Amino acid sequence: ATLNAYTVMPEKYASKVFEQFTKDTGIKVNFIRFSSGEALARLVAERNNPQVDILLGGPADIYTAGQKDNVFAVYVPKDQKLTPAEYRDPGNHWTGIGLIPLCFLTNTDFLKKNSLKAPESWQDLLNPAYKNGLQMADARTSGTATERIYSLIGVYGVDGAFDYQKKLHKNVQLYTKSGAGGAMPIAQGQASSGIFYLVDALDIQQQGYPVIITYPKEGVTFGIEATGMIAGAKNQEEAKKFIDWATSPKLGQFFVDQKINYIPVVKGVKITSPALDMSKVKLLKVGAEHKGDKRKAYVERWINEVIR
Amino acid sequence: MTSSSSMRRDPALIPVVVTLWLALGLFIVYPFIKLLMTTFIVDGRLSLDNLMLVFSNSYDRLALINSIWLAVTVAAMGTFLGFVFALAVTRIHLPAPLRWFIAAVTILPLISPPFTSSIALTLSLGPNGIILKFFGIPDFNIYGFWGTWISESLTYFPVAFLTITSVLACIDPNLEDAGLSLGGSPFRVFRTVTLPLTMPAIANSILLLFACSLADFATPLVLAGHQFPVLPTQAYLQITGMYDLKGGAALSFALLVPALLVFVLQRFWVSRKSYVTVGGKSGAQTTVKGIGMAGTAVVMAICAAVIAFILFLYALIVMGAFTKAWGLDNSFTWESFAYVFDHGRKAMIDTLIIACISTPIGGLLAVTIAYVTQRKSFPANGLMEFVSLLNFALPGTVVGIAYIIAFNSSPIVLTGTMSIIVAAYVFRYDSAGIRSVIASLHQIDPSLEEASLSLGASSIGTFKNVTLPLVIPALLAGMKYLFIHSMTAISATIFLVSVSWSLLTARILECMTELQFGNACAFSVVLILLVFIFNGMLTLLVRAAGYNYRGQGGNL
Amino acid sequence: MAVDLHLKDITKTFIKDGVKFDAVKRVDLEVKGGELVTFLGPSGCGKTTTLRMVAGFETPSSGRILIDGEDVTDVMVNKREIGFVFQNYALFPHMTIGDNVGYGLRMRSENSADIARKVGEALEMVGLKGAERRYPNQLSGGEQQRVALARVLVMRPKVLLMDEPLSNLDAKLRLHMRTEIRNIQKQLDITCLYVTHDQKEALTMADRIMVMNRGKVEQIGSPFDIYTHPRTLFVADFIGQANAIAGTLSAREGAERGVMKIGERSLTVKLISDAAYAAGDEISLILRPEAVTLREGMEGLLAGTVASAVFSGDRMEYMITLENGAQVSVMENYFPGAARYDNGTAVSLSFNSELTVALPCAAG
Amino acid sequence: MAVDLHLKDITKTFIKDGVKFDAVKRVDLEVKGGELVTFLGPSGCGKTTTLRMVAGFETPSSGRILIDGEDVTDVMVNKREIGFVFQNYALFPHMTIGDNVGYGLRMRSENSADIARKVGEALEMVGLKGAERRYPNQLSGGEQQRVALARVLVMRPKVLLMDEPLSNLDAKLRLHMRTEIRNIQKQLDITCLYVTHDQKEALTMADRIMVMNRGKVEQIGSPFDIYTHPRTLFVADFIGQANAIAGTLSAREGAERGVMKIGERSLTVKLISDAAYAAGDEISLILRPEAVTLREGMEGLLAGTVASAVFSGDRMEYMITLENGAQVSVMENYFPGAARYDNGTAVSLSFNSELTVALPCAAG
Ligand SMILES: Nc1ncnc2c1ncn2[C@@H]1O[C@H](COP(=O)(O)OP(=O)(O)OP(=O)(O)O)[C@@H](O)[C@H]1O
Ligand SMILES: Nc1ncnc2c1ncn2[C@@H]1O[C@H](COP(=O)(O)OP(=O)(O)OP(=O)(O)O)[C@@H](O)[C@H]1O
Ligand SMILES: [Mg+2]
Ligand SMILES: [Mg+2]
Repeated sequence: ATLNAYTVMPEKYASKVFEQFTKDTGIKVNFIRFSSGEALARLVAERNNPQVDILLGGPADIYTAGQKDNVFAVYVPKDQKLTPAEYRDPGNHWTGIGLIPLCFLTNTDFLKKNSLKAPESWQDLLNPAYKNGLQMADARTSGTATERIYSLIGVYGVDGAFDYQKKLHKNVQLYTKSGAGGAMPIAQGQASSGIFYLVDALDIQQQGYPVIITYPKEGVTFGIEATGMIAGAKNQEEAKKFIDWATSPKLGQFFVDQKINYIPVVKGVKITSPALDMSKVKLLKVGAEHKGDKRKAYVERWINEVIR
Repeated sequence: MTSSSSMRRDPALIPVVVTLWLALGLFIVYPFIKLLMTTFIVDGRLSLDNLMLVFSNSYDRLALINSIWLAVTVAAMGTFLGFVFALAVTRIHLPAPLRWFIAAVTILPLISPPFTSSIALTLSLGPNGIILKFFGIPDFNIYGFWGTWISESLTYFPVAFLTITSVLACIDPNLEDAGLSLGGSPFRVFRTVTLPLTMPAIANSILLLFACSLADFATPLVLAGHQFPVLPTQAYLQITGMYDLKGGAALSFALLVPALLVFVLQRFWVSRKSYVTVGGKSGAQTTVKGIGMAGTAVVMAICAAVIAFILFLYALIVMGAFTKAWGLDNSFTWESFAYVFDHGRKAMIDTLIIACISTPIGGLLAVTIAYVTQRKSFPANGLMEFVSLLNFALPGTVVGIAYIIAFNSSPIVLTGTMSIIVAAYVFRYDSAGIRSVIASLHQIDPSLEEASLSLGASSIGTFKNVTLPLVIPALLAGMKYLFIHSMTAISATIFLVSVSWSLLTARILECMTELQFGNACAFSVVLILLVFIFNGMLTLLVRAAGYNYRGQGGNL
Repeated sequence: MAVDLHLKDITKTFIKDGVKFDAVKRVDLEVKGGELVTFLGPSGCGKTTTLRMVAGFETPSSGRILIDGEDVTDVMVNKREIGFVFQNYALFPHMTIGDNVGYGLRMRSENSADIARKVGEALEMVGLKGAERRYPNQLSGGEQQRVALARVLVMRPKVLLMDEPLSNLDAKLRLHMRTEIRNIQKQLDITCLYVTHDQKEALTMADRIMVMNRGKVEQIGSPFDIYTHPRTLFVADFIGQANAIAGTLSAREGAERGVMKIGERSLTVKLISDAAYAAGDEISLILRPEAVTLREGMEGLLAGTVASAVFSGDRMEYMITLENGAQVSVMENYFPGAARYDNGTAVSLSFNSELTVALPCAAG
Repeated sequence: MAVDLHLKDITKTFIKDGVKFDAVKRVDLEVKGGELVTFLGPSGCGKTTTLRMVAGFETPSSGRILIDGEDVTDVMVNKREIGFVFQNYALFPHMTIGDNVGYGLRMRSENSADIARKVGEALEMVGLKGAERRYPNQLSGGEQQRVALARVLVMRPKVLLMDEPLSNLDAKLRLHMRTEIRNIQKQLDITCLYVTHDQKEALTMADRIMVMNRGKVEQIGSPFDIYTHPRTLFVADFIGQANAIAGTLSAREGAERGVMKIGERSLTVKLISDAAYAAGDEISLILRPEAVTLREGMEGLLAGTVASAVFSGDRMEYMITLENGAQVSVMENYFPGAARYDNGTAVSLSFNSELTVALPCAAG
């Protein structure tokens, strides 16, 4: 039995996850990795004759967006109750498997040179020292960027969020296509700081570059990594088995064991890594009404008000 | 064969033309129409709302203007550089190894796996860039028009180089001798004889580069920043960021208007004159007299500067491949290559298989389309020429999406197979081959084909024995281009790769997004080596098949 | 075996300087099997174009072409079994001489030993033995032309179309090639159209000559006919030199003979039978310089004085002013001991009036 | 104004079929200002190559080229002020005829009104008035050749190098162009090298003729000299037809005269002064067919019987078998009333032995 999958998780994580799944169930997995937007575009285009059975990873909002085109199937995983309701689709199109908060990633050499402290507030990034030094994701391509907007809305309200971004824009050197795109330039010292998902920031930090991860005291939101089954999947049984497996504590525990930097949402998994310890971080929850439908409007507002 | 009697005279060609139209119809027109329908038919009715919506937005209008401006400037600069390099290898006396070296270096930017070269470029010209530091230039903002322009010109000039070289090499130097004997200085002879005779190649190279740049979204994505939006990037963002396939497709269709315009202009421009320089009465074998001291100096200076820059960029990539963590721990390591050979073997083999299948098919297709449209008078030849260019002028993403929409449901299901990837490559990247063969055909005296016919060869025999060997340099250029792109292109195929086929560039992109710079570089280095090896083999293969003609003039 | 050829009223229209223009105008020609017809005419008169239509490179704007009675107007070139020697050679620059010459044989799938042998023979015939491995641009102009010739002759085609095949060869070689061509052509009974600018070539090789002018046929006939009985002043003048001496027809004597008055003198002249002459018409006597013999004195058919005398190797070229003031050029073989006439000498002109003709003046 | 030209021992070596080969071998030629020298020689003998070296398209493998005493061997083509008419025309395909012809004038930056006028005149001269706007590929072969000619003549260069400039023109036009070229050349005192295959052209146009063979100079001299006193059998035979009648030198009479024995007959013959002859040597008497007069009977210098007699328009061509069995071809002007000799007739041959020469046999 085989399972075909698209994944939005980094290849190195996805391959481990699927390997483990095969070990556990004997089901072989073929998969390809995409960025979230590409994955959805492809799923939509393939709607009439789906080529894969499940999607693993990617922020919950692409699942929401895909519902419009009936891309995802309804399935209630066996252990659904172990996942808090706020981390799964009420319509059962998707289920969350991990959380990733936003954070600031800053080059420590830059900080030393400018005798600055690592930013600890959103306002710190408005410091003229950062002028032409920030790299962060473009709201049109990247889930990271929309998450940034949600965080800011959570902190400053909708109008306040855009006012803030207009100011922030003055310090921005480049909006990158992918969420992690700015991380390497910051590591290399081409840029000074930026706003990233924790996974990406940790990645670069763990490679040993002179960077520091900090959180704004006003708080940040987090993305929900999800998984879901594709409508019309050819391998229904295998797909269901995968969703069951992925939403059970098995995957959560696997994240922890393998140092995969998602914060598991499934109940009964204990987080050991200090980097993922969110106890000192103020996490904000954004109402579902802001995600989904509003997203498009925010992005357009961002285009029209911020980057112009 | 100027008369319209080809069809009556030469029924043997009808199946060829029918096959061509079937192929073009299936792999270009059909997906195109499918996509058009998806885009513009809303609830079963034709609606231009998508397009209107897009163009009511001044940001997108700006993007259209930027796109055209970028395409024009890139076409101009790229063609200029290509021409200068072509001059260096065909019109200046250089020792053979040096000529090979120049030709080899020009291949590099073509190979440039997506993103790696842009990264190298930002490392050198970006904020805190190495070159900027070296020259002490403070505040150069690479993000925007300049960065995109530099990068695209650099990436695409090899296309111009390939096209122009094959034509330049076939210009009979006796004509330049004639110009000199009439008192023209080497430079004026160059300007009034050599340059105008290269016009078919220049026009086609401009067309190619214009379309290339018009459709390219990857470079602007990395380098254009937000001040300089261009349409293909907007379309890409619309599709992948806003999850709005229709809007994105609608934006892309707008790109076809300028492309068509340039196509028509180019045809008109070239059609007015004759450029026949490969005739049946050979002038004496003569040496090229060069382009004068000043001209030579300028050409060599430009070549040296560009080559130095290219080598510098690629040296960064090579260094990246051998360092532990770029910029942090610069110690030497084989780790990245170990990773590449561990995890990338399948990708390498798959990519090679696909490229090796695409290249001959594309070569055959290119030369047949060019021949039929230029030499035979069948109805709708001009249309065929334009249709063959269509996929090239559309952003890869859009072509990819059109392919899934068209080939993922009956009657024709190809998704998940290798054939869809091959088709995407062939019908998209063959344009370079088609255009350069067309340019080359302008040079060949039709009386050579007549002679072959009169000696009893069929049209097909004539094509095979006379036309083909004479356009081999151009065809080889086209096939190299196709091969390289089959190894490196990603935009269209990102939508077509299936679980069973994994591609090298997809792996490079992954490494980039996963911030494994060293691995990405190592992959790139391997890719470059593979391309060089296979390019060399392609050339040898063609030579071994007895195709040795390399023009009457020039050195190449 | 020999095929015959029929050009039925063919016309070819080009656009020249923005206006339509007939490069070939209603040319009608029947060629019998095994016949060799040369096309003669001034540069640009449509010879090549006619030949190209016969070969099938060009489709006639109107008219038909029949080979052995079969309409081939829409038949592909390669189905016509013709051999074509191009005015511009059309050698394949990418092939060696050997491959060029063997091309047609290869297309016929002959076996390679045969091909090599035939190619060798053909090259030997054109004096290029051993040049198989060279490329066209390593040959001199004349050598290239010979390769073009060999390439076609080696094929032994049924119809041979040659467009100035010997123009770049020296006289000796030309003579040799002419004989070779004629031999092969006769031996194999090949029907042949042959364009040349060399009148001597046309006269000595042809069974018939077609003289063209501005796309139209002026006259078709045997060399002797064309030479001695040109039907128009154009033909008379084009084939060799001709003096046209103006006079009036004072009386007709049957269909082919009349009395012509030139100045004070009357002489009997030959007329062309199917042209309209009336007594009193202005007519021109066509007199070839080499058909005239000079004598001292006034006893000949015409008389005058020597206006100039030039020695040109083997002949003397005289210009004679006739009594009525007309200028007549006369050429005499010169050999030591032959009479020479100096300027001012009064001389008489004699010629065989059977071998000249008088044309109506309008025919020019 | 007129410049002189000196080819100093020039040689050009090509690699031909893998071996070195001298296409031009130690050619040494001095051309006086305003002189017209024609190059005559069989196809492939190195005429074009020599011309190309003078033009500067090719660098001699050894030797020097001097224009007006100045060594130009390493001077660029465009600095030599030469005009070159290419054997293959080398018209610019992308330019109209007008632009082709005006090219050189534009390079000289003449003003455009002048250029237009001169181009118009030049085209008119070559009979292509009004063809300015057409492209080379819309012209017939001969028309293209005329454009190539006009393009160079319009420049009035100091040195004119022409490589078979008239080969594709009809006789009438060729004659006309020949005169035009000669006029311009004389009028402007242009130094000119002229390659032709037409012996008549060579003889009538040239001040001097250079006969080449296999890359080497065979003889340089005035047309009369070359014609009447060829120094080698090759030259004798190449310029027109020649009979070489073998015999022995029985005695020398001074530097330039000797007694030759042919069969039973002895006759006084002219010898070339600077060649080594010794009594008893085998020598050949060079006799041109048209230099011989036939008489009935045996009284002439030589005698024989008519082996064949062919009428060819204006002349009779006889083949005579001499008493010693040698074959001699003889041509006589034919005019009505002239004597004709039938096969088998015994005839005697007379000729002016001052106008023939006897060569040592080795000279062939
Ligand atoms: N590039 C070359 N390589 C080798 N041999 C060559 C080359 N060019 C010319 N030759 C040879 O050199 C000789 C002289 O050539 P050239 O063109 O000077 O002859 P030519 O006297 O002009 O003859 P023609 O009257 O036929 O034009 C020829 O035998 C030719 O084959
Ligand atoms: N493609 C064309 N377009 C316009 N006119 C043309 C074209 N081809 C030929 N002509 C004209 O048609 C006429 C006949 O050309 P053709 O080549 O038949 O002449 P030709 O008799 O072979 O002359 P030549 O002896 O000079 O080769 C010429 O006046 C020429 O200019
Ligand atoms: Mg012609
Ligand atoms: Mg020559």
